[in-house]
Amino acid sequence: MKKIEAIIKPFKLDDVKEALNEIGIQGMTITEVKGYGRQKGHKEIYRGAEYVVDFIPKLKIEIVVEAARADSVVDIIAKAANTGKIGDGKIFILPMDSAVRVRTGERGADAL
Amino acid sequence: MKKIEAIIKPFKLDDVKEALNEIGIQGMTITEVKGYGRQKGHKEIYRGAEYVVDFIPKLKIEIVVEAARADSVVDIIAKAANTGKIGDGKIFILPMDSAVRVRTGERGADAL
Amino acid sequence: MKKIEAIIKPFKLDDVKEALNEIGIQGMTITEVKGYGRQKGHKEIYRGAEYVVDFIPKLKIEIVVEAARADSVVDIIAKAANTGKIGDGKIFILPMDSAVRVRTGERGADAL
Amino acid sequence: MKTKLGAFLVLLLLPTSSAFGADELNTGDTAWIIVATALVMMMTPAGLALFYGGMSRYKNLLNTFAMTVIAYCLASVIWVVWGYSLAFSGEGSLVGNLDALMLRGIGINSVSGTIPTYVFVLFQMTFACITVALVIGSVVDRMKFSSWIVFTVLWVTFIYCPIAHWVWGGGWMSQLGALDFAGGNVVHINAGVAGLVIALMLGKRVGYGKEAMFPSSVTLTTLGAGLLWFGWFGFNAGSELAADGVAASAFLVTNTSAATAALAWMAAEWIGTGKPTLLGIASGIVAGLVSITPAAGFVGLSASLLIGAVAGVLGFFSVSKLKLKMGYDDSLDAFGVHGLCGIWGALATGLFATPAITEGAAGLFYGNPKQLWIQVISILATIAYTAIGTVIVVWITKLLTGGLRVNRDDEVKGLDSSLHGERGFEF
Amino acid sequence: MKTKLGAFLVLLLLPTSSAFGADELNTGDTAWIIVATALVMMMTPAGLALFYGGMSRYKNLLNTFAMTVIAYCLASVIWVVWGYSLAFSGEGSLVGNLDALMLRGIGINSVSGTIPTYVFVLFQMTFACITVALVIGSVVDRMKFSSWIVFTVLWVTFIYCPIAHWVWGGGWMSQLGALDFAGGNVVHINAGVAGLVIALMLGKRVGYGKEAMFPSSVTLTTLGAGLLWFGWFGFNAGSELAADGVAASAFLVTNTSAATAALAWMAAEWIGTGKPTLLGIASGIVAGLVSITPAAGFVGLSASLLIGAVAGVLGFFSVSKLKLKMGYDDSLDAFGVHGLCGIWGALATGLFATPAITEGAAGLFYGNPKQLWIQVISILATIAYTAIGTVIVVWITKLLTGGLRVNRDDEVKGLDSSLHGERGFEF
Amino acid sequence: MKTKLGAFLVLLLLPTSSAFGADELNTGDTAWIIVATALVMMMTPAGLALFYGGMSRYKNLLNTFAMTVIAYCLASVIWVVWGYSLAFSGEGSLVGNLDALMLRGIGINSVSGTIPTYVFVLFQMTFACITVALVIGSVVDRMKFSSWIVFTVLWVTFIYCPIAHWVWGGGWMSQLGALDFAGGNVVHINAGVAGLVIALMLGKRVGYGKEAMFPSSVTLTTLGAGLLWFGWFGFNAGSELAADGVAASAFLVTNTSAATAALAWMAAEWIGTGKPTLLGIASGIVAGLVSITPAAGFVGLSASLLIGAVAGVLGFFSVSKLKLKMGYDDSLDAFGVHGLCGIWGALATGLFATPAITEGAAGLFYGNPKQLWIQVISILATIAYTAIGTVIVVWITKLLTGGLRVNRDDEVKGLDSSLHGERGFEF
Ligand SMILES: Nc1ncnc2c1ncn2[C@@H]1O[C@H](COP(=O)(O)OP(=O)(O)O)[C@@H](O)[C@H]1O
Ligand SMILES: Nc1ncnc2c1ncn2[C@@H]1O[C@H](COP(=O)(O)OP(=O)(O)O)[C@@H](O)[C@H]1O
Ligand SMILES: Nc1ncnc2c1ncn2[C@@H]1O[C@H](COP(=O)(O)OP(=O)(O)O)[C@@H](O)[C@H]1O
Repeated sequence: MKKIEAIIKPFKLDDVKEALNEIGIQGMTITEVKGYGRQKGHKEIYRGAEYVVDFIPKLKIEIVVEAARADSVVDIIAKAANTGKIGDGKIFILPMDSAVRVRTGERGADAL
Repeated sequence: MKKIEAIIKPFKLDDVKEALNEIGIQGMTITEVKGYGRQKGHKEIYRGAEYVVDFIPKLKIEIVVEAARADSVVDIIAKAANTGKIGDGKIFILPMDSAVRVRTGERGADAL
Repeated sequence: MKKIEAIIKPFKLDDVKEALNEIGIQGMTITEVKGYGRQKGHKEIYRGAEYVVDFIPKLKIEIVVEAARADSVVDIIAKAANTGKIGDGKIFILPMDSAVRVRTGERGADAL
Repeated sequence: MKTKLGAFLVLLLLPTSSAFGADELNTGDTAWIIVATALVMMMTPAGLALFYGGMSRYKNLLNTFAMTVIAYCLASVIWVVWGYSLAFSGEGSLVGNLDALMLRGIGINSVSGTIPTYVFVLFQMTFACITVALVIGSVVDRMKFSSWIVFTVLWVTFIYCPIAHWVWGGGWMSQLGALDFAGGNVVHINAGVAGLVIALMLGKRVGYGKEAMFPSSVTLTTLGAGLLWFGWFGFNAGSELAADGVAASAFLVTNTSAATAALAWMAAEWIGTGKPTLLGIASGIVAGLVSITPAAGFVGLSASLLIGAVAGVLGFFSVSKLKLKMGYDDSLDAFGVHGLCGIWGALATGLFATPAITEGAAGLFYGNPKQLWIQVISILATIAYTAIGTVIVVWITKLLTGGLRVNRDDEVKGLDSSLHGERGFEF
Repeated sequence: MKTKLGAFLVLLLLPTSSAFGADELNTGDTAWIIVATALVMMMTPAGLALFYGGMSRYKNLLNTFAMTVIAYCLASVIWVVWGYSLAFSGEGSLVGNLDALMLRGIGINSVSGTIPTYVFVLFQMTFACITVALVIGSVVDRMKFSSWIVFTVLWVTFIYCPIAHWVWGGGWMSQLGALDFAGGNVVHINAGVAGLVIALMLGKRVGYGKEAMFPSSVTLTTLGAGLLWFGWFGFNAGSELAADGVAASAFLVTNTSAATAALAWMAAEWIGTGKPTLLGIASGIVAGLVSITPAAGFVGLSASLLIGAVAGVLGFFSVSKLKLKMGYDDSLDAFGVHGLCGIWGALATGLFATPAITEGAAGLFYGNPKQLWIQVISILATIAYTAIGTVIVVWITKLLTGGLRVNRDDEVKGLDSSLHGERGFEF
Repeated sequence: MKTKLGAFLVLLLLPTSSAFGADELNTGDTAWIIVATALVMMMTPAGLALFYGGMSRYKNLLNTFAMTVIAYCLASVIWVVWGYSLAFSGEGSLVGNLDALMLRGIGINSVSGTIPTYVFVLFQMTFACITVALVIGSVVDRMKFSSWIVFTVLWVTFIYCPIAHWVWGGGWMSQLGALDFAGGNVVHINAGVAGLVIALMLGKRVGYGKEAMFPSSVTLTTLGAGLLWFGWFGFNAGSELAADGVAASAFLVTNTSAATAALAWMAAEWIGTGKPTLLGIASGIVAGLVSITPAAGFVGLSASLLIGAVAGVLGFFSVSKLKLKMGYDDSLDAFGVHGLCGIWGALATGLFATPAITEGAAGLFYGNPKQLWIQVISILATIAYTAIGTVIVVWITKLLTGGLRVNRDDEVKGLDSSLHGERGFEF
């Protein structure tokens, strides 16, 4: 079982969601995050002075999948979230011990 | 050491917190997230048209515990967060290398 | 490759960011979270009654680095985020399988 | 506000107006009352909607706005169709008749006192609207929108109109000589008691007592209090129905009572809890405005300082101590602030009314103990009628709408989403 | 509002005013119209900014505010420098002249009817300001700020001023006898049609039709509707230019139509979608206010109930069905609410105008079918002129500012950030 | 506003009013000034609270509201108890006496000019309230609430009342012939300079200069500016104390100056930074309103265009360049906008005052260079008195409340939480 965390540009969410649905991924968890990296932030103006806001709004998508599917999921996300511009984001793959579905108590793959 | 991530229904937070306190869990970190899964989202109406908002507000609880306690903590959460209805959420268990308490620099179990 | 998650006091963000920049860390992801732990929350007053809000605003910083740099990064954060007061937060180190840069498809260390 | 009778009386006393003679239109008085009407109108869909909406929990913010706005819409239509007639036509001592249905018999040249009758009708309309809207403060977070609509129609018709007739339409209270310049009985005691009754019949909100139910926005509530204060000058000084010295005096005591009550509430809370909340200051403003309402055209500056000071402490005590002790769930304290401070104001009128401001209106401290008893009778009568009447009205509403209350899940999810399919802010 | 001619007429009819005789200042009338002017002024930078800002998406909230406020600033300067002159000086039937440039010839002692001429100029100014600001409702979320500025200057000068002259400046429509008490043609049809034209020329917003474009804050929108309603009393009752029974009647029908329309829209939506939204209720208020505007000084209570009821249903239908069917992107429904309900109001005036309220103003149901035709002609003429004129104005604007529309990235990122470098709330 | 003397003068000049003769109540004038008083009242707890609250950082939003509302409450009570007496009773040239303590000697039949004396008292009260509240703009984010309360009491009594007496109470400045129609010296220079003094004594906010201190909500600030603009018509046109042509002229120049200044500030910022912020537009509105205040009843249209244009550029320059250069932390720019633009307005009055508007009031460009010197003297005297007086008042406040400033932790955490135990929005 793997946990995939993808940091993407907010307006790409729908594309990613649809792409994942197509390969049968039904579940994911989204978090609003702020990203810091190569991409320059936008400028805000206050009392005639400019301030660069270098934390940029991003979305973090967390998806837990069986190990076997991890690579394909990663590829799908990478394709769907890509604009070719700096700031497209990252995908992280983490190991997992197990998962539980609260409603049923099912464990492992059945919990997803 | 394990990291437990539980995605639960927001209004279940207090129950879970209390249940964890009872077994002496004093620390956790909560994040507001949006969940996508089997549970259908609510409908929003705008200019006479209905839109299904399929991202549902959830809370993510992160708890780091010694490996030995992981299972009991998972069970407690699963019990406390359960309503039996679709959308109750998931609990993920992840491996961890170590932890540090910023204030003291303590490492490992002492840091929790 | 390691994933470092640091829970810190919000007003410490700039110090941590600068400290990390100095050692060449260019990328991180920040999430607003609520922390529960030893630190007592502030009191809110409503209609003459006091309520303790025991979830305290914190920031979670996520940084993925090559395994070799993990310790130095952790130390830097621990130093920069420290105030010596309860509630300074924690730093968690998690194992990682790999990372992908969405824009280029680069994998592993190159993706960071 | 003055009964027509009263209005004539005034005319005879006022140099300017009398210069025109009774029932001849005076453009200055008309200008003032047209504006006063607009000010009181604004109090409901803007002032009260913000004041209550900001106090309700975020998940119910829009529902509170919707109840308030719709209450205004329904009451204003009812008023011009049959409400005004029930309250102001005929000689009955208990209720008016239907002669003025659809304002029959009133035209652009009809004049009451020194203003067009239409202006008098409209000014009165805004009072009916805000009175029923005030009741919302006791019921938010749990009442069905459909039930609220039915309740509004019935309550305005069967509770508000008769009481308005008693006091301002020439009914028994005005014959008795009860003093209620701008609506202590008709508006505040009436709404506050009705609120308490319906809150008891609805039952407590899910989680009440267990969890803190923080206001969605003290910012919006305070803005609402500021707009209510602004509109209240139309409410109280407008009730003189003329642009004269009495109107000015009503303006003076209204502002002074509001300011004093805000300071008193702040002080009481600061001492009581160690911190002065802005919610307390905003509530104090309203408590002071409520208390001075029945007295506005009858009492002087020093009385207004006292009325306000007591109102602030009384309000704080009632919402932070009494309510908890009694255990009823008066969500936004319509009873605590409007009911109790309204009663205090009506009594204070019986104590401090001075002939120096309105000829013939004297209270206990100006040699007329009888007035205090008259005030007590009028208060008790209002409480009794509105309490019993509201029980019946709510009971009928319950029948017609199949229960007053939303189901538990909808209440937990929040009424904005479950009843209106919307959210207050989409950031 | 009345043409000066009209204003004189009134004077002869009104006991009070006539007591002073024509062209002598009456302080009561002056007091009312000064206040009415302030009320209408408030409608744009406060009422409309909130109403539109709350409806626009969060990323464009401040830009919508900025367009509205700047529209007011530009139009009010234009008006006192050359706009008033173009609309109200000279005898031309198509447009005024430049005699009153910079208000030349008007002083503190100049009186029009019973009020200082300056007050008349200012009252009229607020109408010019809000009319152009209403257009914003069709173009938010995608128009360049610089283009909006240029458009405002040209449109007020070449579209608004002439039409105002036709109807209120003694031009051909007033000679023809068209009835437009407070601006059905001049304000609402004019702005609504202009909005539709420019919306079509701008094209749809990125993602329009695919994604739901939820309002940033129904809370702010509803507050805006409440303040618009408050200000509208100055707009409609103020258009009588006197504090008299006709003003009171205009106030009455304005309030009734707004309330009825809100209830009607709510009912239509409740039936249509199963849920009554607060956005619908707020939009219904405005629909009712728009529809009664041309009729305010001419129709009675029962007509106002009907006018409002139809307006509510028509508004709901046009924004939720017609717009989707036709496929234009009228962002905040300036055309749907102002254009269509304005047309309905102008027609309704031709149907329900009764001499009982303004001597000599009778509609079809009061034995004067001719009036209905006059209304139809005035509506068609307004539509034709504003449609063609706006196309030209927009086309010139496009040339002068190198395109009307922000680039795609800025539109996606949001105009607050890309054009103003700010955010609506910094929590 | 006029000294009583002035008011009489006007009476003799105005046809209508004179029809009634001096000191006889005119209902039209009374209606207007009652409403004007309500408008100015609204400026503080609604307009200014939003304008300042929206500009303060989110963690201090409610505290800013609380300071503003409480300033209004305290000042209005002080005014009716002893403030009015200090400012307007007796013949002293430096300060009034205590004859009118608790408004002794004033009754419902007392008339000043053509309005009830109570109305004059109340109108003046609203000026005292907003003046002290304006000072808040320099001190938010760091001052103890208790210190603010003590400061308000002392400052209104010892700084505001004497200066009001000098200019409007028959004191030396009015004898000297200084022109200050609605409060350039008394209100804006006074508040702006006091703000600067206390800002310097308080010291800079933690992190000032290092971090950007973004406004919590430009949306609320802009709404506040809109409401301030609306209220300002009462402020400036109301200062005529009558519903006449001069009031209308004051309304005209007030609106024109505000609009021009907003456009000028926008242009200056657009050129200076590449982007026009809404915060800049909102600030420009206020800068224009401040600058025209002393001149409102004395200058004509063309002067108002110039006064506004200069105000907008001056305001932008002072908050974005001067402040940084000088290094003081004038949190919300009370000095930059009110102080400096107030000085410009007072000078402009000495330049552009024309007898065509108020008989006998002529500036440099109308052949009366002496007036400019009188203005300079009055400005310098105001600055000197308020600067020195405020230092003393702040110093006493510091003693009485054990320091002016919250501790560092509370400041970092935010005053809403640390002083009031609340949050602005609970989403
Ligand atoms: N080392 C890292 N650890 C965690 N998150 C990172 C890291 N580097 C970048 N990110 C996240 O990825 C986002 C995009 O990275 P950035 O360097 O801006 O562009 P790119 O993805 O094209 O390399 C950042 O905004 C941040 O949220
Ligand atoms: N594969 C997944 N990876 C990450 N989060 C998931 C996954 N599947 C579900 N979730 C989270 O769990 C929540 C509940 O899942 P859902 O399928 O709706 O109901 P249930 O928990 O009863 O299976 C979702 O809203 C989402 O936040
Ligand atoms: N076991 C835990 N798992 C996850 N997060 C924790 C845990 N314990 C503490 N935290 C986080 O660390 C923050 C600080 O911890 P706390 O006990 O308050 O003080 P300290 O860091 O000084 O020990 C908490 O607010 C919470 O967000």
